[in-house]
Amino acid sequence: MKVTVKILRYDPEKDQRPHYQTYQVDAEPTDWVLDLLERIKGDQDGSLSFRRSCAHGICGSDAMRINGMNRLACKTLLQDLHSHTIVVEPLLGLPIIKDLVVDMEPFFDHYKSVMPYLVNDEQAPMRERLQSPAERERFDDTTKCILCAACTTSCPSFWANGDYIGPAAIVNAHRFIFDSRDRASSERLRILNGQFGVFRCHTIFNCTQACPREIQITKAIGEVKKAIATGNLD
Amino acid sequence: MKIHQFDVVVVGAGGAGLMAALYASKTASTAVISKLYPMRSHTGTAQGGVGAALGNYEEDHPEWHTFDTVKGSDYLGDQDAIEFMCQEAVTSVYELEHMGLPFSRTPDGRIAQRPFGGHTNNLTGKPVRRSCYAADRTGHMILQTLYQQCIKNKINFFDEFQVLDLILINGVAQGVVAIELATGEMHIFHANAVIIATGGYGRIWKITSNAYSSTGDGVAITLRRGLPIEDMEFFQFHPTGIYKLGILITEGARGEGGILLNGKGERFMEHYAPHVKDLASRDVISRAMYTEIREGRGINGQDYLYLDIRPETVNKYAALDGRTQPDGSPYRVTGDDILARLPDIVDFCRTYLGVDPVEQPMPVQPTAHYAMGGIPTNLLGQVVMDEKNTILPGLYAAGEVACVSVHGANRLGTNSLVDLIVFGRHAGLDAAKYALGSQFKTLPNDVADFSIEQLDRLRKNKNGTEKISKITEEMRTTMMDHVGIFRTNEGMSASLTKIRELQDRFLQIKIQDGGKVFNTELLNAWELGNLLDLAEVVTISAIARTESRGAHSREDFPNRDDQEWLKHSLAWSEDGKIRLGYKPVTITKYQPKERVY
Amino acid sequence: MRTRTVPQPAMSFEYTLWIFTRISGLGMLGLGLIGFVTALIMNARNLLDMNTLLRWSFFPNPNHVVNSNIPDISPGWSNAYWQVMEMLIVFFGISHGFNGLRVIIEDFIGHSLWQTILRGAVFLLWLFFLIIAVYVILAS
Amino acid sequence: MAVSKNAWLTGLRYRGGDNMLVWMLHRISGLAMVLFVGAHILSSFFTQQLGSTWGIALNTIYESPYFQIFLYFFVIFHVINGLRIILLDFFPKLLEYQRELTWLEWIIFIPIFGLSVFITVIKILNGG
Repeated sequence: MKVTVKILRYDPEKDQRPHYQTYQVDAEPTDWVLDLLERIKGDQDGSLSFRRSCAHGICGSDAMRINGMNRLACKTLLQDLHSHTIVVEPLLGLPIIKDLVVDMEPFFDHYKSVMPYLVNDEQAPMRERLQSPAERERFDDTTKCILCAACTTSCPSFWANGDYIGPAAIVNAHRFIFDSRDRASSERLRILNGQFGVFRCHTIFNCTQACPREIQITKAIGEVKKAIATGNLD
Repeated sequence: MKIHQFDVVVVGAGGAGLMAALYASKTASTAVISKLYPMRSHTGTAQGGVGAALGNYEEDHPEWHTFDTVKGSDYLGDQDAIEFMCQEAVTSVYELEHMGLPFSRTPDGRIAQRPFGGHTNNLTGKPVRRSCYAADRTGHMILQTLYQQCIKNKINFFDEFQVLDLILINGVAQGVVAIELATGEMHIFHANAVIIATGGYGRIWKITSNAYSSTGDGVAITLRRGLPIEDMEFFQFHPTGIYKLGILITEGARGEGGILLNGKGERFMEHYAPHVKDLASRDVISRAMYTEIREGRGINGQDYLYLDIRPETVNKYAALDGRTQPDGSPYRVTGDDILARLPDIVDFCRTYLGVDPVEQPMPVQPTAHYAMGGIPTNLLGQVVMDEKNTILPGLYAAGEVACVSVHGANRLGTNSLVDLIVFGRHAGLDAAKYALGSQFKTLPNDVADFSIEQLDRLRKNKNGTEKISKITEEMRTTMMDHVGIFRTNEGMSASLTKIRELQDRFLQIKIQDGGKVFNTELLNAWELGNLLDLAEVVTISAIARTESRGAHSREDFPNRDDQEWLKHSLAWSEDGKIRLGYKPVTITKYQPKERVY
Repeated sequence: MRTRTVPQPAMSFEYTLWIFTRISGLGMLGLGLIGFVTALIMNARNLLDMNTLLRWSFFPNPNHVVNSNIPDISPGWSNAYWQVMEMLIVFFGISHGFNGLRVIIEDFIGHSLWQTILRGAVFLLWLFFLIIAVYVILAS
Repeated sequence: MAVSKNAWLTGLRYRGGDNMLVWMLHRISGLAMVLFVGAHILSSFFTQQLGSTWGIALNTIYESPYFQIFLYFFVIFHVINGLRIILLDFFPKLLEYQRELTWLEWIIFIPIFGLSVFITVIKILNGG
């Protein structure tokens, strides 16, 4: 079948503003959007730029806006879009470098600001630290994050104000706050309690809807809010 | 052009690179240069687990792990290195756990382990639970944990910088030249020690589990700088890739009791590996699958088979095998157990196949997966440059890009992660020690010229007629057809001719994108050049080796020939020609025997 | 699994107002309900229609229902109880509303001088409305 | 080098879920109520203290049934949605069922608002 792909292009060396460019591509219903982009780049327009690496939804390179919603291009099948016209645009809320490539630095800066690493200065045992399966299960959902930025760039609070720490950073803080081996939970809660922390979340759920790993992001944020309110980490 | 100075630079931010950076940064100033953001590296796709003889469920010893690895390597692995790796694996896994890696847990709170292909109890010959896992996303967790620790240690990251060349001054490594993707600007990283950890080159083959970015840049760079590469003819094909897509279904699926079935619904692995059946090592299973398909026993006569992890199938065969739980009760699983232990696999199948593996079998075929060969190194990750293992000062390699060689002719499942944590760590430690004890040399003014020239040659081809996508496609097809699981002299020679033709056509490539900012087309072209160079070396090394061993299996020479071929091959690129050489295999405890599973 | 707790972080400005929003929202509903019940006890069933009763519950100020076409109710009802009720509701309502306004504004501005200025402006407006509302209540 | 992001109107360029609509309505209704109540307080003040006539005029608008239909919508919606948010804050486990809760919210909202509109319309038909 023939598919029309409309891509928001922007070349900083030539263009004043981003503009749409349309391509016709042959495709199968089981093709992914990434296949179409590769085909366009290979056969029609080599200057099209986008990030991709693993091509099966694990590395998080190719988050972009497909038909208005944030998704991974390599995890979006044409048949699931139910449309012969596909609009592909870069993520919102981050500066565009070129075409579908956005500047990820602000995103990673927020990520780094929540101490996303295990803090435990106690003498470690010779073997592993013990952790029951239930304690492990407590933060399982948020360990799945691949830092693709689909959630943060779907968040109206983040669009409005880039200072907001964003869902992805909170998810990664959550992963450690609720880890029974960690000792810096209260420090992280203090960071997230700030003006641009969790309370800028207005439970809009765009993040949960956008997450390609199906993490219950808003739930994680809710749990962090509750932990701030009660100090209870269960 | 910008010049940076660090004690140690690490090229590549996958598991090995981050591990090396983490340990190097404990004493030396360290920079990590990577063409991707660290979280995008291919380590993240590793699924099943990291092998270490912790013995959390049952008796297990590093010596058993050593023997299994030696046997898995078809006796081509260097046994001193293997022994070292298997001993170190245990402490390294504990260290990862202390860094915060969220392993799955046993009921009493220890790291959970599962059986994996080729890992056995040496006394009984039965599969042993040795693979330490975090659901089916162990690689993802390792990558995350290491990246988190690197952030904690405030390591300097240069993300989205493509390294184009290695700086060697009077036979000593002195840094790398890289291009910044976002601006197109050249950067020189001046360093006393360089650790290459750029990963593999599975993109040479058509059906591959490898990422678009696995283009063997590190190997190609050192090859161009006159260094040898080792054992390039050995490339692992993983038995269970999703049909046509090549996306990996972890061996853990079989570890949890999954069964391979042919078109007649038979469990064909019984005929090929009567003892461990579906948990034989990967080369054995891939060959068996290929044989089944070729003899017309594919599903509906087509070129794929079924991997079945439906609870009823698993329980049926587990009962036939007499498999038990750790507490001695019969092994049984439910649909929910499958979902809990293999969540990502279930997700992949639902997304890409529209198949729910709890209810339907998954169509699979072998997929190009892992490079056993690469840059030759010793136990400490130091790169060696000839048959006598002479060290090149200041240059290190670790991970898939390196060939220690612990994997020999065939890698065991879980050992890639073991490789990168053990040798990544030692490369980092030793590189820092070396760098702090040596002086920076003055860089000549023309260090970046070779890199600039490579890119300019691609860019200036305004009247070119060839397309990157076309050449890539032809290369991948010919390599899959002729230098895949089964190889013949005839097929490989045809492939070599084809690759050389493609190399010529590559010079006529046309780059449409004339810009500097994020010019992915230019860099894709450069990567294709690497792949073509490596494809040539792989084919030449494979033609030369007239025996079948591990992943290299020749129909015209179906037997292993220890008299003639118990040796590592080395390949140099000299004036555009490939020269081969050989070096002996280190054998300590285990004399080569016939390999039966 | 044993319960893990951490010391709560100090009440931040953002958290205080977040929790206040919830309390005041629930508070207004609760006060309305109490007002509704007390009004019924005070024989509102015979004095007011449903519409007016609801309006009275949420704004128990004689002024508030004065030009409805219902009998004048101020004589028996204009007492301290209703004035306190009314002041609480007005306090919650105005604070809840102006805090909402602050949140919406601050969703759009980062750390800057504008933030201080707008925050100050919202604060002054809040104070102004609170004062005149209280004045109206007490003066009626 | 890079283009700056355009924060305004981004909401219109993203296809959010059901909950994004609900969130927008919550904001709009909240803002509207700040406006009504503020104006109402002002007009009460002016009417009471200065006997100003425009205050009475404003009150007349408020009491007109047509206006009240809008008011009911905003008030009832804001209250029910606010209760949903508070519920979710107290019990984060419910956040997994946010879609169902949003449907439930509409299921509760529609009859209450419908009844209010019905009563108001009857009132208009009876000559208000």
